[in-house]
Amino acid sequence: MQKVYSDAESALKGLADGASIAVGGFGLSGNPENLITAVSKLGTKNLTVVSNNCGTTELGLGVLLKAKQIKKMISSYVGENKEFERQFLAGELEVELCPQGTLAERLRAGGAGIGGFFTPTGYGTQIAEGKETRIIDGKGYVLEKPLVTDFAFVKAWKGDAWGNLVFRKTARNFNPVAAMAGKITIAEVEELVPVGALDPDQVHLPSVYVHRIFQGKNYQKWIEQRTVREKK
Amino acid sequence: MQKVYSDAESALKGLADGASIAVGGFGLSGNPENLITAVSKLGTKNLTVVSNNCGTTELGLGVLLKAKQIKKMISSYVGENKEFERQFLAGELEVELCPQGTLAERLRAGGAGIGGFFTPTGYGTQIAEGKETRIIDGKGYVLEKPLVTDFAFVKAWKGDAWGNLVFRKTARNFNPVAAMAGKITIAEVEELVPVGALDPDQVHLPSVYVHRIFQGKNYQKWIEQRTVREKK
Amino acid sequence: MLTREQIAARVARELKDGFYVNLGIGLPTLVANYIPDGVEVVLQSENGLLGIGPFPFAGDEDPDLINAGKQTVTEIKGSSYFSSADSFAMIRGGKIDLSVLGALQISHKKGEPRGDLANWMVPGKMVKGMGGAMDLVAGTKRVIIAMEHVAKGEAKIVKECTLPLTGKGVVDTIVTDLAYMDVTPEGIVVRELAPGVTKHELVAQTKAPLLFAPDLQTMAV
Amino acid sequence: MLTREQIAARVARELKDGFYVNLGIGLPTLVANYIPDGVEVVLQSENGLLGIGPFPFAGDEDPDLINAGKQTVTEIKGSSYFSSADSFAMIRGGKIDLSVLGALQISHKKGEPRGDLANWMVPGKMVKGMGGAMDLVAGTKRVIIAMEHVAKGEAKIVKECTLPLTGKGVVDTIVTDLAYMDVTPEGIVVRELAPGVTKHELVAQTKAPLLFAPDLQTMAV
Repeated sequence: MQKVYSDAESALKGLADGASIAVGGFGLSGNPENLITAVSKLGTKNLTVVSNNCGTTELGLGVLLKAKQIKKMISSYVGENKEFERQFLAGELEVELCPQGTLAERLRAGGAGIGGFFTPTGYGTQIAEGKETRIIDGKGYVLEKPLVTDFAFVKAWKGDAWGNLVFRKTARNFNPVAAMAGKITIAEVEELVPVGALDPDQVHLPSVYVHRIFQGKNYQKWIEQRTVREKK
Repeated sequence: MQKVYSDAESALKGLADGASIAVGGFGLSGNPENLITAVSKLGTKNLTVVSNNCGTTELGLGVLLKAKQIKKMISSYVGENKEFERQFLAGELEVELCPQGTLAERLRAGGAGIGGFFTPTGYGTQIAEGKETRIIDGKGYVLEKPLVTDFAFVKAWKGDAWGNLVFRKTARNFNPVAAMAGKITIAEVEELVPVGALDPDQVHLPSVYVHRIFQGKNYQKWIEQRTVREKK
Repeated sequence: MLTREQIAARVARELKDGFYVNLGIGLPTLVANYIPDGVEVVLQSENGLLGIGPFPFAGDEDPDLINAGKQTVTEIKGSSYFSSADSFAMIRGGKIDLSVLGALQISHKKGEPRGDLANWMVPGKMVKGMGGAMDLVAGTKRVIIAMEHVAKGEAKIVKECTLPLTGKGVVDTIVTDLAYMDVTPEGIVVRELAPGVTKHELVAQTKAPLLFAPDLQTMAV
Repeated sequence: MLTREQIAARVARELKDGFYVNLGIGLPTLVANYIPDGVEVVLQSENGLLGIGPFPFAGDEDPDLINAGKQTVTEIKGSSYFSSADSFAMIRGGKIDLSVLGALQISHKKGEPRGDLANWMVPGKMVKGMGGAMDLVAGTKRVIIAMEHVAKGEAKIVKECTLPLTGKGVVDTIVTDLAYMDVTPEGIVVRELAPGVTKHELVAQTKAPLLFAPDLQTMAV
């Protein structure tokens, strides 16, 4: 089984202009930093990116947005990025807003072979416009479709050479479902461990979802809202 | 937060004739043994049981079947139970056969607020008869409905007083999804630990799904097919 | 009239022991500061944590541990982490007892058990996205709106929401600086008035019909 | 004619390094004994394990560690455990490269890329249930049927399945004691004959049209 790559650049082989990519992370937490940087260097264009957020104006996916490498974003919240606003209003960026839970479930459905699902989220709102709706047992539902992407970029705390992944605290977030949705899923990890080093009962994402893995470096792990309390 | 009960009998308060129960386990592995025994003693009747299997003729859920406490079974495979065959052929037992993956997904959907989902499983077979089908992107799918039950019985390895659960090896199986589907979910554990004793990153089922928990006793942990190899 | 802190404190009195609760960004977050003694609640963060603790001490911030507002937080004993799909499974599945959110507009149609909510966009202004709000209102058992009764002189409780909806038939209770109100099939029922607020004043600040409970109280603050 | 072991060994030659594979109960399980040298495959058990190891040594059996046939097994290095929902997510989602199952009947309609499979019930006999078979054939990338060509004198490869289907358009390859066959839109193509088996014999034992590959081989055993 050959899944280990030396770095982000080599792991990205085959990524071409126009590709769709599911990217893990919530805000700037749990971001595949090395992969984003490598795509920035590669200059790949016309990307469709599925990610809960689009980084900030200067960080995370915001870097690709700023360099106009992104053609379309599928997200639930993009309020932290001023450049996003500018490109959207200028008609330079396509945007598909999707409720956060629906986005997570669509990615899972894509990876789980589900052809579509009825969710109560967004029933009676403009999110339901143009979609099939249905009353089931007296409650309104919207039919939502699965998301499958050409690539998925995920960031884990630890991973083994087969691609088994373990996440840390809330940095897990969208990473497991992004991994499920990718046709080619690339994982970067803070610590690459030998096969057998992870407890099989404690693997958060089984290796079957990961096609390429590498040890990341120089993690910045930015904090968007540093909130603290005083020691009394 | 008061979720801890002294034993199976007390945890079963409110269980009445005619109730539906989702039961974790795969074959005889990961069975909520104490709860099954307690229901046997209670003699509750006309139960609808959702469980991948129905134990064996003498063990597990087979005990409730033999005592004719079960009115209807929703399962994927019931081949290990001769009494099941007898009752079914005699028209004493209602049976709904459901593909294993569809059964797991229906329980998850019930707990996850999904109103229905399209699965490729069973398309073009008699499982699809009477159900809505649809071609999506050239592939056939069947619409399957969520399962929500009055009670769920699950068995975990460790659990804390709030109901966070950790499973062991393949004894995990249907337990997490059964827990999700229950309106009242009762967990029995081999080891009840204090709140804070479990690593939050290693909890397999968050406490929100567990309403009652108790320390089980006298676990038999039967083996159906003891298969070994010789030491060379 | 209540302060923001007093609104939060009033909402906190709705918490019951053993509740799993999701608090929205802003005013709703303040509710965590007023959890009654002896009441154990578990706060959910939709980015994948059950059991949010207080903000960390300076120097203890962990970039891998944030809440849905992207603020650094801590975990309490008994907490658990999970993926976004698992997080919204429990939200949509009705496992969260209470969700507290803000609002731009609320309306109610007679006969409907719950009210409509608009809180995610103003047409013509930049759209930031709904985040998890649509899932939260669609899924949690009870939805309480905590807000100022009037925004920039405009009533927020209206006959019919003109802003795009976050959810249709999702609001159970409204707590503002002026009153505590339950949404019922008969209409929006005022149960408590903030100290010093009269029925007349409340009606003047509200653009929807209000019913007053027979046992209308003055809110204890 | 091949033995059951030889059928399993022929199927095993289809395994490629890095494959994730699900082996059905019975004959398909034997495939695990013939994994070629230098080929690393991970065996999936649909009850929630990636990385099935050999049977345990006597005394090491663990009731918490069984395969889908309820047999005691072991785990290999690099394995992982998960719930039944997560297990079938990866099965339905096409993440498993290969599934090997037995069959009662197989048929194929010209023009269709894959064949129909019946392997879960015989009307009039007791119904045991389909277990995970319907999910496996609907989801895995490639489905190989490993079986005896004829059962009790009855052909199993037929013009049209008369038994209830497990899946419609799901079979890619058939390996029997007589031949190796690929299902293609043009028909069922025989690629290899077992040593000593003639075209005539194969046709006589098959109740469906067969095509013979231009480069028809004698199977290496």
